[in-house]
Amino acid sequence: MQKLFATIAVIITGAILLNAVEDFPRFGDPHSPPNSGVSGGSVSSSVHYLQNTYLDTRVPNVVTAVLADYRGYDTLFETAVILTAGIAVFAILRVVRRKDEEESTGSEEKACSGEFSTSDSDGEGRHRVVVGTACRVVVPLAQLFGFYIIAHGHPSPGGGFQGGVVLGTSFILLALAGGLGSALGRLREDMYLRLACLGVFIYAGIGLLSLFFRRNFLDYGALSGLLQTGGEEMARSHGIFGVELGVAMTVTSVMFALFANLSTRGELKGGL
Amino acid sequence: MTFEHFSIGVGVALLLLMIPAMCRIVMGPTTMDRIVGANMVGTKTTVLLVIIGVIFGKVDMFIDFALTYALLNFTGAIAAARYLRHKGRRGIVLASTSEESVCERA
Amino acid sequence: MVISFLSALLILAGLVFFLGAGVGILRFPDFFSRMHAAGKGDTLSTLLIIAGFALYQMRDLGDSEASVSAVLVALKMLVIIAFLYIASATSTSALAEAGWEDGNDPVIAPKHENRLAGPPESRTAAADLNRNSTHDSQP
Amino acid sequence: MSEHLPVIVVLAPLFGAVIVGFFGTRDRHLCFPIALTALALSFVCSIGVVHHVATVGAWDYFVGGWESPHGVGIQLRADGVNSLLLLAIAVVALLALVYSIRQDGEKDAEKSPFFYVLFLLLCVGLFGITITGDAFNVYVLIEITALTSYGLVAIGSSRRSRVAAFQYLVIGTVGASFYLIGVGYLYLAVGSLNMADIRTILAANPEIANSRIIGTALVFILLGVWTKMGLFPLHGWLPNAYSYCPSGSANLMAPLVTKVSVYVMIRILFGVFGLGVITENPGWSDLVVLIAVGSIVAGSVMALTQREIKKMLCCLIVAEVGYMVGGTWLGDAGRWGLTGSMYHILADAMMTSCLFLAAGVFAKQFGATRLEHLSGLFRRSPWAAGAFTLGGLAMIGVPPMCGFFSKFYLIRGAIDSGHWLYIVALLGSSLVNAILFFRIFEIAYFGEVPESSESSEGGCPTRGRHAAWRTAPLLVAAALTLLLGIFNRPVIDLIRGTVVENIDIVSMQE
Repeated sequence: MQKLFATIAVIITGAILLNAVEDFPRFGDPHSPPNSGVSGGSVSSSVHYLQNTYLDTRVPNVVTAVLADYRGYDTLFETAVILTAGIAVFAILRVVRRKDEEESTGSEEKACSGEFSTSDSDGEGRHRVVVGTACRVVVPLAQLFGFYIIAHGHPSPGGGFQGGVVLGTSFILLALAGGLGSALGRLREDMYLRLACLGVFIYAGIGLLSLFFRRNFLDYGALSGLLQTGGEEMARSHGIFGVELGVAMTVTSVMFALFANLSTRGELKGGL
Repeated sequence: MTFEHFSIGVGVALLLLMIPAMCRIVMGPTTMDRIVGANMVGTKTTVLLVIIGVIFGKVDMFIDFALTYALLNFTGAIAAARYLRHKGRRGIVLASTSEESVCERA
Repeated sequence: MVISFLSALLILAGLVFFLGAGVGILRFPDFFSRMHAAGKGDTLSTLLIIAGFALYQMRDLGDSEASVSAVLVALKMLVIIAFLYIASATSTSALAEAGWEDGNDPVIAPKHENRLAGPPESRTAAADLNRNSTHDSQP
Repeated sequence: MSEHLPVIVVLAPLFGAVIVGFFGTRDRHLCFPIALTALALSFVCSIGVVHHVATVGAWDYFVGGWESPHGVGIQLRADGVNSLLLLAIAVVALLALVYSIRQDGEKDAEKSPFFYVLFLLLCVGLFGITITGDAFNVYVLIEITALTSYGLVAIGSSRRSRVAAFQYLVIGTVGASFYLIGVGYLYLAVGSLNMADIRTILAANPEIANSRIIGTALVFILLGVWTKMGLFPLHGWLPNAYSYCPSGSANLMAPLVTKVSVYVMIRILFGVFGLGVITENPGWSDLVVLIAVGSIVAGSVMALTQREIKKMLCCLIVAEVGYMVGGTWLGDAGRWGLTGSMYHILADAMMTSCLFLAAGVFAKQFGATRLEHLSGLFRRSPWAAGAFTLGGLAMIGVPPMCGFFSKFYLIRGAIDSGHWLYIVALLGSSLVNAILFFRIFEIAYFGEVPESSESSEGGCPTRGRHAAWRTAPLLVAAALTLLLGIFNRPVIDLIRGTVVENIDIVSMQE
């Protein structure tokens, strides 16, 4: 009965969605409203982006400029959404222990937070050797690659979100190779929670700086007063880079926080 | 025939050759088989990304995608292996797999 | 022209190996042999195809204008190759081990069964249980 | 700094959340002062915004300084309605925050910083949705609001709250994606995301405005927003989510989240699609009014069957949402229905806040969560009882309270447009409210004090420890319910003056 109802609901939704397809602009039509604006006069914002991005921001990649500058207010809140997800999962899943238990777990974490612990208590040594050795090679390169992606948001598709994902993946690999303890030894729990908050703070803080130069929020052009080089356009470019760093911090730490909490049901012990 | 046409042909051939791996994902019989198939498809997607880059003439851009994808694919495979190993040891999958191996042996 | 031809040859060789991997993953009888086909054929074919494209990037190396970015791209492709070389082998190893502990048994010809029963110390209790039950159920 | 007030309203809780997350884990006693400072700053700024709007007029703010006519950047827009709603959000959030000091007692004290982070981020979402002038920005902020709401519901340690949060998550996600689909269709048709820009494009190009893409976009946006606000057939998640979550979260979410969704509906209808949507399609708008009537009836009937105080209040929310949706779609010439809906958003935020705070006080201090627990309770805590009585009377619609005036304007609009069924439902629901609340008053004032009352007090260790912190916001909320009713004239003038007239100007241009 429920399934029947769900099927009917889905079919109706699909029918309403498809109902409008007839009126859609042709695929890739250069004169469609999103591409060139409505025929009635006003120019579409996408035209403005394509024509003026490099003049306004000195950023060759239009997507990065739209994401972090023109619509930076959206991206600020998207970063906040990621922070929210991390905090919410932590608040729901994390098992908080009493004081007397905390002491014992503290010593345990210290014990396994050294080098890649290749031998575990439950006889997984062989597995840890192969994966651990491979990850010893892969993880530093992955982290380097992550920083490269963050830094290359300007000329190529990249930036804070993507680079943050790669960085977060490198920490997850660390946890998979040497046990969660070995990854937590490098990025402690209170550290990643603070880092996630710090990322959003950096983003919003860079935006807030422009308020002190009597400009609107997130107007990176105001930063030219601080940077003293390259005029407003270069200031925008640098502002975008700073913002991407903040995004990357949040994404990295939230990814690792999600993995750590979900894979161990909030215990932060054992895990995958 | 230019190299771009050749690249398109290679891409199509790769897609066609992925079908056996897809079949393995669909048919199973065990979860591990599906993961092996998925891992294979993932590796080939890395190659496909490079090929798409060649076809569009933007290899320098797509090569980053390919590297990222390979990294994520690797992490996914390792995570799946670790996760299912725990499951098997707890005896959740055993009931179905023992029947399968009986069938294959017979 | 020679380089293009060589790279095409490499790519085609990669496709052939991939065909082998595909046939293997479809036709082999048990998990471990399928794993073997996938692990080996897949890795080698990927390496060959990407190496072919990397070689193609170097085709006009004498042209000073394009050569820097071309070499950079080719180097990045080599990085992918190196990465896949490590990663594919590692994930194959991890998956095979997980499959073993998951309770997958290799298909063994009946007369060799006792000899090739695998390293006994690594067998988990669950796998042993599984093995016993299959013995019992056979006519 | 005063020219940045619209954005500081949103930013203050964001910075507060980040700072709480950064320092709160080290020293938990910092959380409450930081959160209080952030919300107080928002409160002051929203007063500034209301003052500006009342004296100068609507206030546009371009984030990033991209003051372009065709929506290159993101625009914030404060006008007569949303500046008042900003103020209401700030007030309700402050009251809920003061109530929630050490809300979990010592049990989950390690997690209390994260409660404050989620609380402040939810405020960010609500403020942001209210003040933004960009259709996609609304979606991003709806996501923040939704995610924090799921977290705040599930943070209650009981199993029921987790299940309720999961239901809420599934349905809320469907609602948000419907809204996103709608915005996508809208962008496909007009090529802009700025609400004011879309409005001018649609007014200038009737062939676009009448196309199927716009119709589908409208349908999906409305479905999404209706899911979010819990209108009758889509209300399933609401009672469980708001009644099983910790009372600290319920005090913030129950009064505000549904009201802000109603505001989004009104803003999208009149700021983007134009009033013509209602007046030109009388068949459809009659159908929507019918749905609203169904929502009123269903909410009232469900409330009658409940014996749990919070669940009963949640069912009443469903009915109240019906009031507002119905009032919006009346399509009367005098626009009184619309004014009534907008006023009712504010009034209902205050009333619901007052009632939920009272329910929280009863639950925390006397362990009374069901009607029969209330027996004789009001004689023991006269202040909380008085506040609850005021809130109940406002809900029924007794004259000096704010609930009366919103119903008065709604009925006036319904008479203008001849929707008699809506009037009947409104009056019937008021009658049901009267039955419900006078039943409670009877039990609580004149019921026998149970014999075991001494032992039950012993069973509630929290009694008296933070009693003053819990009762004070309740009294303030009750006083505001009364004041909003007595001084309704300037509020109504501001709503009518700025927005309804603007709508008339735009619809005359068409």
